[in-house]
Amino acid sequence: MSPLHSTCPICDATVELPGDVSASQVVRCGDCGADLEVQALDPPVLVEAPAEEEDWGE
Amino acid sequence: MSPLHSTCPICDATVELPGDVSASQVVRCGDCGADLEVQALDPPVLVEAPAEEEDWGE
Amino acid sequence: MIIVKIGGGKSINVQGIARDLAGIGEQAVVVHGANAVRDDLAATLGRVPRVVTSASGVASVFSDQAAIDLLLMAYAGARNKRIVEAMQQAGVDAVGLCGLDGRVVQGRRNRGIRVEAGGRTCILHDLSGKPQSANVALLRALLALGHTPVLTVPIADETGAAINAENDDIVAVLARDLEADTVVQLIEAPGMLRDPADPASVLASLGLEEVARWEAAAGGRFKRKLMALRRLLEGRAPRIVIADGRAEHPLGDALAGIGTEVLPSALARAGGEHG
Amino acid sequence: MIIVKIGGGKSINVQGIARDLAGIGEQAVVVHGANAVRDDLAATLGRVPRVVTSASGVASVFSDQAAIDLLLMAYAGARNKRIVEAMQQAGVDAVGLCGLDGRVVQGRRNRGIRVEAGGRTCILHDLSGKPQSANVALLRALLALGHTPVLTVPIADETGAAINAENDDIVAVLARDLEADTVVQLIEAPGMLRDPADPASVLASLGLEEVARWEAAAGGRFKRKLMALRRLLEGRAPRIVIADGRAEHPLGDALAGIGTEVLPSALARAGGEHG
Repeated sequence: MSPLHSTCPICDATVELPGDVSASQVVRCGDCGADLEVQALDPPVLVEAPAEEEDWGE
Repeated sequence: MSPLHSTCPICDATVELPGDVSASQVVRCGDCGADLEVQALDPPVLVEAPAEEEDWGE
Repeated sequence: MIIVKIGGGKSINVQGIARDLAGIGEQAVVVHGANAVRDDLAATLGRVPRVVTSASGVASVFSDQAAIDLLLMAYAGARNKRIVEAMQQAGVDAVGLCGLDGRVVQGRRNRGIRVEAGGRTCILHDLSGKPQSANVALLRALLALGHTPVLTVPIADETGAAINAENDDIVAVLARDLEADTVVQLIEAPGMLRDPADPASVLASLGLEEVARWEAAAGGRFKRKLMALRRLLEGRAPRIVIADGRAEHPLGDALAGIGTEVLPSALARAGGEHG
Repeated sequence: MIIVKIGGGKSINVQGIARDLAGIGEQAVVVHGANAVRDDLAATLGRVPRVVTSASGVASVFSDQAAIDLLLMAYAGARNKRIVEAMQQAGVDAVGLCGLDGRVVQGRRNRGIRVEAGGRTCILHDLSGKPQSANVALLRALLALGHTPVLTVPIADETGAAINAENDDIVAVLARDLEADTVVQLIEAPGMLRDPADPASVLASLGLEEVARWEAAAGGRFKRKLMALRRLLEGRAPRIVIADGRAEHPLGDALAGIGTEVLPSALARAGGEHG
């Protein structure tokens, strides 16, 4: 199976996804270094991963 | 123990209560025939017993 | 002004009702039940509803504080707010209240019923009663702000305590006090059925006399519902439609007359069944 | 305008707070927790709250739909309406709402947290978020009719869905949007304690700097509460009193200054303890 690819939402570069990638996993864009969240897999959709929120949750 | 007495709230007659009377019991006034509810026992308090409501409860 | 009664069964299409409400562009007040949610919760909590039979043979659920707690969790909590959520997501600015809130439904506690216990007649008091009036000022203020009030039990007794009541009685009081033009009852059936076992036996219309006759013959909760329906009819009877709450467009269909139209008098068409 | 935060512990004297509210003759909005009711219900239903720890070590309760259902039953249902009932019986015309109702508390869903799972970093999304604004028009309309709004979680996210949030953050948003003069936090302690184990170590006052220092040193839920308190102080700081919700007159005492006064700046009296 050829490696999965998607597009970085920040810099539009092509991002190669690991073979065993799972939904909601965080991957890094090789070009701009942004942390990206795998929002969907079929087809793969990447969104910017949220920054750590100091007061997440209840 | 001398028999318990109370007053009929409808006609003011004295009502003699059965020896083993219990709270919430229905007793009848010997004078006016009204149905009375034993609301309390010590001392005994009588109130008019509610009429049967055709659509009580939920 | 429309009053929409949403039944408490599991198969009621709340999302569909919410979408329809968003489209009708008329002021509406919703009343809902939650018996399915309550029964599930009661079963999980291992609480068996206590049913008492009065000296004259009428069976009723005995509402003690534990039963009121169940109402608060199932009706005023889970069901009310999930209906509000569905409506907010469909663009209807719902505000969920139970009758206690602002005494939006003020009631009178039942004076107690006579039961036979240990060979004597006693009066049993519980936390149930009859709705007497609605807080029209509060409801009008909410409606004026564009909100859709979503109401359920418990209601308030004279002292402000929480008491159980029949949701259909609440509908009758609201219809009277808000001078509603239309009352839609959405249930888990296509309408009033001549033969409860035959979903095709939907009555196109039903007159006051028939309701009274049915009521005399019926028993238990169904008798109570017919009694509330009769009260609705005897007042300033709005248009009343009983329709299928499980349909794709439950409220849309009902307003289009799909279901049973309940008419104040002999106006009822020949009581024929739907084709 | 006073905002009264009623803690969710069992020993809070709700009847006493209701009586005090009836006497203060000033507009008030109440916010309340219900952790004791929820924890009891969760235990009875056999539901263990799922706690997740983020990649940077912050532990939080994971709010899935089952957790939201618990909120609806315990906070928006049982606790909210029993507080409304106590107030109605004390002559306070309370109206209970959760944040969903009329979007009285509009929030923004959390964007998700990073967790380590199976050797990889993932983003975990749940049904929690931050309150952003209050529906001031709705609250003012209720207050104008003489009602006392009684608010709790869940709140509404951008789409109108129910999400969990920190009640103390809701207090901060309400204090800002309603321009409250006073915020009273009623808890199960005589006030802020220098030594949590020593009830006599009540701080008469606490300054913003100290709150920030405490927050830096604290962890878990207490850190969250101090963070919300800091936010309250950084805004248009109203008078803030943290007092004993178990007292005979919890609100009366608090307004008389019995408890810890939290002051916006170095105004804090020498941070001395109560005699």
